[in-house]
Amino acid sequence: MATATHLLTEKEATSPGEAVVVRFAGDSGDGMQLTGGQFTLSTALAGNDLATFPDFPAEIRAPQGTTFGVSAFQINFGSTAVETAGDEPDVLIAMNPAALKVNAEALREGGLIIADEGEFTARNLAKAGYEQNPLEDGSLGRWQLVHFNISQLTLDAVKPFGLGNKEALRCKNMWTLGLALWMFDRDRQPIIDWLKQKFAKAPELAEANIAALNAGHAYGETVEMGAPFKQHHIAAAPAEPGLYRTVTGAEALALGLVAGCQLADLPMFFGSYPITPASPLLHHLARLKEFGITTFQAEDEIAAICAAIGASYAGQLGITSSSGPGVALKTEAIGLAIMTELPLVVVNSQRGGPSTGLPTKTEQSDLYQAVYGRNADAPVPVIAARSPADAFDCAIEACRIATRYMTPLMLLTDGYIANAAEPWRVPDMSNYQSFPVRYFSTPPAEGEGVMPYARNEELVRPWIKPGTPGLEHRIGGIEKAPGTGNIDYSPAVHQKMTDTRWMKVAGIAQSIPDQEVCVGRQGAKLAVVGWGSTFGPIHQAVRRALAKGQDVAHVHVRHIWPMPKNMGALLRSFDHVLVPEMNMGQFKTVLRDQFLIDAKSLTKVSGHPFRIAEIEAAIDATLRSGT
Amino acid sequence: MATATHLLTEKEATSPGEAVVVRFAGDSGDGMQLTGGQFTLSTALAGNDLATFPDFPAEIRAPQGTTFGVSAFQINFGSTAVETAGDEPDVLIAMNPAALKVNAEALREGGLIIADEGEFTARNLAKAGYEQNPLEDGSLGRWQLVHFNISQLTLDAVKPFGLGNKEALRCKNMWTLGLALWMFDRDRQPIIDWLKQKFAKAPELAEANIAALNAGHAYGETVEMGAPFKQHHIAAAPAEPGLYRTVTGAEALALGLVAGCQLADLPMFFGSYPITPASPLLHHLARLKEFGITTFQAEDEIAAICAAIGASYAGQLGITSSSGPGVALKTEAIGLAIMTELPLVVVNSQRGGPSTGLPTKTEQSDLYQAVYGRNADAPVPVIAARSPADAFDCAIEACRIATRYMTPLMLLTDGYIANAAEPWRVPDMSNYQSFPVRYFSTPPAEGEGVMPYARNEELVRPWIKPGTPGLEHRIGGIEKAPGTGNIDYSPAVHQKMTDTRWMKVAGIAQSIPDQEVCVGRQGAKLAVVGWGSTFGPIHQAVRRALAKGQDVAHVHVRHIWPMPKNMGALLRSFDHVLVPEMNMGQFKTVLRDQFLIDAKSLTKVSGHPFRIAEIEAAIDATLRSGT
Amino acid sequence: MNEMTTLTTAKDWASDQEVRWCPGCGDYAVLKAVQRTMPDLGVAREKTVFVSGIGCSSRFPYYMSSYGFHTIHGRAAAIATGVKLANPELDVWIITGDGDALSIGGNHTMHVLRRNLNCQILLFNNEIYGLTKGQYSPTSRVGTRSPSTPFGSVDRPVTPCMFALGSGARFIARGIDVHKNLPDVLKAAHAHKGASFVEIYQNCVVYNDDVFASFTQRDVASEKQLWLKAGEKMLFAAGTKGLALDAQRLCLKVVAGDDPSVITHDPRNKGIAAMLIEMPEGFPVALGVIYEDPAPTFESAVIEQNKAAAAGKSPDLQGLVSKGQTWMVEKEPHQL
Amino acid sequence: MNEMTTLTTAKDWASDQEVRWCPGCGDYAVLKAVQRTMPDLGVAREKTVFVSGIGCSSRFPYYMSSYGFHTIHGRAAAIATGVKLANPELDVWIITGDGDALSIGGNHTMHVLRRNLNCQILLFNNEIYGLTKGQYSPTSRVGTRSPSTPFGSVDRPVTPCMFALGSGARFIARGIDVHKNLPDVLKAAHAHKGASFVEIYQNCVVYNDDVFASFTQRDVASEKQLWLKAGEKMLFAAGTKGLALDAQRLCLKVVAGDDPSVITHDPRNKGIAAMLIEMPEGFPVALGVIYEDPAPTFESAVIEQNKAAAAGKSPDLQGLVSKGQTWMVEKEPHQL
Ligand SMILES: Cc1ncc(C[n+]2csc(CCOP(=O)(O)OP(=O)(O)O)c2C)c(N)n1
Ligand SMILES: Cc1ncc(C[n+]2csc(CCOP(=O)(O)OP(=O)(O)O)c2C)c(N)n1
Ligand code: SF4
Ligand code: SF4
Ligand SMILES: [Mg+2]
Ligand SMILES: [Mg+2]
Repeated sequence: MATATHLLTEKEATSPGEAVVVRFAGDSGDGMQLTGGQFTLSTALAGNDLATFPDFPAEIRAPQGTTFGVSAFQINFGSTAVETAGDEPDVLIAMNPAALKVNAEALREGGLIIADEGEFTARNLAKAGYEQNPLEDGSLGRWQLVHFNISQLTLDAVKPFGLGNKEALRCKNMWTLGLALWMFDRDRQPIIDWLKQKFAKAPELAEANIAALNAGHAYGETVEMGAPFKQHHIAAAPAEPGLYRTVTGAEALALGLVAGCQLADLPMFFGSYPITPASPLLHHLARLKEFGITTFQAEDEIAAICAAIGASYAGQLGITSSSGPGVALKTEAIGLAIMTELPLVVVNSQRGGPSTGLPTKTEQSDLYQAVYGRNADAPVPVIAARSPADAFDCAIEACRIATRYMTPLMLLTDGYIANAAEPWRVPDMSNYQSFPVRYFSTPPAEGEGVMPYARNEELVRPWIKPGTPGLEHRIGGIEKAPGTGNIDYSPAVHQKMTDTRWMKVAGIAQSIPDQEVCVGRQGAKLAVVGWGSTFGPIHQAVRRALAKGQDVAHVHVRHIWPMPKNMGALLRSFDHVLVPEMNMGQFKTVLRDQFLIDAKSLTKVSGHPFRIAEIEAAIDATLRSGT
Repeated sequence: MATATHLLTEKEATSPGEAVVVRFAGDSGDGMQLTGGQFTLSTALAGNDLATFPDFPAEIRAPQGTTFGVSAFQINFGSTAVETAGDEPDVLIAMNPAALKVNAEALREGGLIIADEGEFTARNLAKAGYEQNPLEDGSLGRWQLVHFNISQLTLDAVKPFGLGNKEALRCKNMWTLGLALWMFDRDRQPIIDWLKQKFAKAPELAEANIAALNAGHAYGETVEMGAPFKQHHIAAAPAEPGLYRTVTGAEALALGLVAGCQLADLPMFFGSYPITPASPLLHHLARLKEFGITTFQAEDEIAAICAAIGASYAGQLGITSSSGPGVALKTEAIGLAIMTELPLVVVNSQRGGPSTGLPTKTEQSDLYQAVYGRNADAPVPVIAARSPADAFDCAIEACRIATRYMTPLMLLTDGYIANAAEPWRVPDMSNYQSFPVRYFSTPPAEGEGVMPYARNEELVRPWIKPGTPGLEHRIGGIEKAPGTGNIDYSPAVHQKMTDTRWMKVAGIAQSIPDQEVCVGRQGAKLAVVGWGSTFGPIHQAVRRALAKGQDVAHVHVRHIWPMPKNMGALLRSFDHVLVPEMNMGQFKTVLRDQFLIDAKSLTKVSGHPFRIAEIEAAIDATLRSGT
Repeated sequence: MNEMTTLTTAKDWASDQEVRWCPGCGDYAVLKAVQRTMPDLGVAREKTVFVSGIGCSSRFPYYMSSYGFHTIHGRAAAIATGVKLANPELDVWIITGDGDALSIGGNHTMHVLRRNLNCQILLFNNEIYGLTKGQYSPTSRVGTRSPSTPFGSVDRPVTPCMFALGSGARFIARGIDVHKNLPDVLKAAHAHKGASFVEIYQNCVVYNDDVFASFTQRDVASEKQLWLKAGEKMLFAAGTKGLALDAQRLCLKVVAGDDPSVITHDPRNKGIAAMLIEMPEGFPVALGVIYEDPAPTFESAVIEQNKAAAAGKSPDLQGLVSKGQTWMVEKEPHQL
Repeated sequence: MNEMTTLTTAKDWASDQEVRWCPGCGDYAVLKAVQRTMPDLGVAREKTVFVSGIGCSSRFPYYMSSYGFHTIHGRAAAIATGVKLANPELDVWIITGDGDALSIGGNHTMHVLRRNLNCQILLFNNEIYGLTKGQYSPTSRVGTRSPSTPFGSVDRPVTPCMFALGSGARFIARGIDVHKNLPDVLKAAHAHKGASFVEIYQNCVVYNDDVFASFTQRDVASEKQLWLKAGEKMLFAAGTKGLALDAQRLCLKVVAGDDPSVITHDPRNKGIAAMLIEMPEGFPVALGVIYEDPAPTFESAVIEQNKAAAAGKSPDLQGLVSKGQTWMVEKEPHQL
């Protein structure tokens, strides 16, 4: 089960269950994300483990029929733990020629293609760049192919409801979903319930969509198709007992931040400026005002972080969120939060870059920015979520560190995590330890001054809220004297304050758990060390390697800065260290600098997650060369 | 001679000549920087080598008599090569109690204090925090002390010119300068000429100042003082024959950028927003319009870099300049320049941080920002100047790389270099190889498209100026296809473009010289590896170590990214590598990551340059522990 | 400015790139209007540069066959400033949205206007962030429900033309994406030497459909649109209504079209422009050129000063590096 | 807002920090005026926060004994927005300069004004960058010689109050550092609920001495200063002159003080405010409260919405994480 807390043992890893990868692909107007989302829900309800990968175009609504307008949704589900959305689809459902064109190559050899032949018109074929109809010219010989006129079948199914042609055709995705539900032996009722609720105000639309869904399902059941087209039943995956739901990373992050603030007993101030793929976090939080949350859509990223700093100064927990280009704009203000030692959580939902880059594609390339990307000696803690569900715990951890250490903090996630969904065992919140914040409010004794830069044993200064009588004081971005916080440029003071800021952040290592090995043994020949959303493919690849008898371990790092205390010793225990990253080798730099180990990079910068096979191959190559 | 090209041999290093360190200190209204500047000029004209360190308060005009309002100017000059402003002054000229208070501790034991007793009033003593008059209570016993009433002597000297009391007292600094000129046997004429020119519109002020200067000089000559107070003559330092002048780093940088643009045969567009200590570069360039320079004071740092990018797009060489907090604001736009592959020079005059920090103090702490400080995989070349004069050559190199490789580039200098002055052998510009830019202007053949992202053998794309007929095209910050530059998000394209951007910048190593050893031998026991303005103290410390017979070498790196091709082999030839930096160990990270060598940090973050003795001590300690 | 006119057709101005806006988006209409207007301006494609920020509207340059620069969010005005200063021969158009120009880019918008850079600024105002999927923008009306304001926005919007006026703009006009007058507005903007600020009401069919319907819909257009013409009376509703000054309350009032107190449009009157831009409920929307009062352009002033300051001086690099107080070292260096 | 009044003296408002401006700087006078005004406002030190950017003027908070936040260049308005939203009980003052508020910070200035955050914004306009040693600023007049413009600046300045008006400000006033009326202006700003924009002409003795002398010098003050009062006639020059509306040219004109056409100051008239702010040569400078037209404040609207949206819901964390379509896994996991 792809949750943060559940890690597979080696035994489990070696007993593969059954799993299937299905990709729905169509025009951006075809509703593929919706179809995928509902199929995901039905999969979850069937008790399978799963992981998804939505892949949509940058354009809001690209012109119909074009290859750049293709929207796809991939799901991997099975009777055993599933950690990635799957390397190669087993089944591709292509709603038009462009969708086929863009996605066929990814399909595994012998996989099944289901195509809507009604859309394979001359015009659409030309738009997709086909000279002949691939459904007819034998060019898809590597795969199994079934096609029927889904468009027409849908029109027939919804005819009773008197919709216009355009509206009627919009039901195609439900017809397709119905077929998919039949293929995997699923219950239609939850989807029907959902359709009724969604179209509560337009019952004829609800009815039409339900009719299409049922028609697709019936088609599978009644029409006699060739061998490839048969019903599969994937058994439920083993899972800890409990209440489950699906979450996307953006949802889990939102919930985690809410939980973090509740555990800190603080109102949340969330300042943000929309940017793909960070915006959903703002959207989720904007609906949760009953949790003492103020959301503020600022005029830009700078104002967003500045308002959050202002709110932290005034006693709330300031949080700001963006993606790489927006975080770049925030770096000057992060410096202010470092100097004034105010709590602040900066969430970065990474995307492809540089510059505007590839807004809807995923990447892990803002690690340099997070760890090193500021002027001056400006340390901030950095933590990274490795999966949608893990984002929940990381968000809580972010709130804990920011408030306990009075420091800005970077929380890294990425476009893949933000959009992907996975089943999540609903946590029992009473198991979480709270970390309530105490403001400092004791006025100084007669004749003594206010000491906003006094420090506790963890070198943390007090949080004094304006409004507190007798503790009036002034802070700012200029270097300041210990204790009083008065402006002070003298050499010894600057040295001391720089050292203190450094040590305070380094000291966070004292309150974080030791680094664990996810799977494999400490001291193995090879450690595959990852961070963030590479968790799934690394984990699967290492499990396969272990199954092949290779001496490999998987280490996945949540605390990027400072790292756990045992990190150096742990990494030195391995003969080789391989660091797969969706960037040109950024975490590798940190590891080599900190531990002087010969960490080797495996890089991928294509906007797509690693495939398991890519990491397997790198493991093989490393072990071959290293022995 | 502290020029970029002249490096001392070991022999020279072992035969110390005579050198003196003098510090002028007074109220910010006392004109100490002016006094220092003129004394520097006179020192240069006397043929001594020299280095200076102006140290002034952050306030424009701090209240009189306060310690935080003290302004100081230190100069080290001698008959042999001088590389630093000196660890400990031999002579301190203190114009008031606050100046004495702040500066006395730095004086070497047995050094000479000259104080203006006229300013040691009860009020001023109190402001400086003295309970008793230190000129009288014996507390300065560690040093030699002479004091006389400079204020009164000045008033007497300028009486004939009928100035008000306040204006008359303003001549104190010239009286003091006269005395200093006498002490070191200097010609007064150049200063007299300068005063006449400066006060051309107010001849009575010129006359009064000259009278004060002469009076100070005469005072030294006629008054019988105690032993410590005698005339010194420092012989001229050996120097390559040629024409010399003094330059500050800001001046040399301005001249170098002008030269770079001339050598590239390009008009310069300089966009900047004022910030300490970067502003002087804008001020210098604003006066040089005859060199085809447009200076643009933008509304902020973002607009400054954006306008520079726009100008580069339109065919000029865009340059922008700031300090750390301002460069932070530019990072998003640097990403755009990386994506659009336009030439751009970003100058960072580093200052103390984080945040507003210590605007007038020096630091080297923006190296992380320069090398790593951007979102995404965003490589840019980084070079660093090591002295005021070296800034000239670095600026030319910056223009060469930016235009030849069509890339943004970071040029690092710091507050120390920007303000410090040193003698500079005026270069013969005919010795510099030009690198004229050729825009691409050949329209595509019939039926073929424009190829703004075609590449030459160095992977560089053509520079096509808008205005060129037949080559109309569109560029932007989104990922794009090779060749055409059309928007393209596909996985293979993003991987390829990321690799290409990376390799293009890495390839710059092919056109830069191999890393040299400044002094000492390759393969020595210890290499002290520096970059930027630590050059002086490292160089002197290593020379002293060599004189002591220690097996040490000094390596000073101009090309921070990419580094010279031989860098890895060179560094691995040493048993130990010590990296002194005015930060918490930033260049050390780069070296460890790139070469996996156990480089050790020597850090100093106090707003002041290293003292030679600090580095000597670290050399001793490393050699002791390492053997 | 190159004064030679060049002969082109609308088709010459279309690039080979597929247009990627949502079907029915107002941006298509603006694109067509611009492509149709360019031939009338007599400018050459190679001397024309479209500079944009980020947003749906900012995709515009890709669809023009001139030079184009799709920059970063909010910074088009700053980049355009560099382009124009570096080469004043270029005809520079800034394409931007309500988010791009007034949210993140508000400061650069103000400064390009006060400096009076000679360029055309087309602000596509759809009162929404289109590209990022429909969050409210600084021009969205109070109460706008959007993904980031599920309970309705509470902040009071800025009025783009009023902001331009306050920023010192010397040319302020309004148009409507699908209105036939748009080319005339564009021509007037191009004819004006200086920063020409044009707000275009643009319909976002996906996230803010029909937000301007109250004055763009065919049946209310005549009653709700006041097309201003310099030197002509301020009439609307097919001439049956006009604007006059209420001498008592010192503000505008609606009177009958034939009332002699109907005032004449003087585009140089800034006070009246302020009143026209923000007319209250019950008044029509002022369209066309609302304010125009030319002043020297920024780039001409910069270039003039560059020339004057350089006059009589030669770019003598050797002379420059040799400046200041210098001295000769004659003797040989020590033999080392 | 806490409506209880607190008794303090001017001295109570001075901090223990040494004031570090140049001798003779206008900032001293403003500091004194503020310290003298605070007791009259009946506010408590602990509920008062001064938020500033960077610049000479932005050092201000260190000298007040209230809470203070000396932030970064240009961002005071954004930070103050967070402070006020987080705790609307606080009385928030923004201290800024012409560079801080109108150069780097122009965008935040616009947005804090349009949003109408309840705060006082004191913009110290000395038409120069003091702290960085005298470069020209966006309010410097054309031709200003400064280190960055040795041949004189060429860009046309922005008029702060006009910018505020264009940005949607609901309170706009002007004062002079050393003028006795400054406390009254400050009091009016404080009394206004919403963003109160106050431009203070402040003399920088070092880099821009006497730049406002043409209307601040004693001998011309009466002739050149028009102190506006709501409901009173617009008179100046000791009542001998007044302003009237030129019905022909539709703009202001100077008439004799006893001319019946002299108009009465209605601070809610935005069109007239635009005219008053930018009066041409030969007119006096409008001072005091130029424009005031209250509207709901940003923080009150936010808090109201937060409350309304939360009404009837409880912050049930366990309930929240358990939302959506859920399912139970009952069986034991595989024995592994
Ligand atoms: C620095 C940065 N911040 C945020 C974004 C995300 N973003 C892109 S366009 C946009 C707003 C677009 O709105 P508008 O300018 O009105 O253009 P429209 O799409 O409505 O035409 C935003 C927030 C970005 N690309 N870069
Ligand atoms: C990001 C950043 N850019 C630039 C600066 C340098 N800087 C500090 S204050 C200032 C301008 C000050 O002018 P103004 O706001 O008018 O204040 P004054 O000093 O005149 O009161 C500048 C450019 C800075 N501190 N931070
Ligand atoms: S989202 Fe709106 S503005 Fe953007 S292309 Fe679609 S309709 Fe046009
Ligand atoms: S520089 Fe000007 S504004 Fe700054 S403190 Fe001095 S006089 Fe005042
Ligand atoms: Mg918009
Ligand atoms: Mg100022």
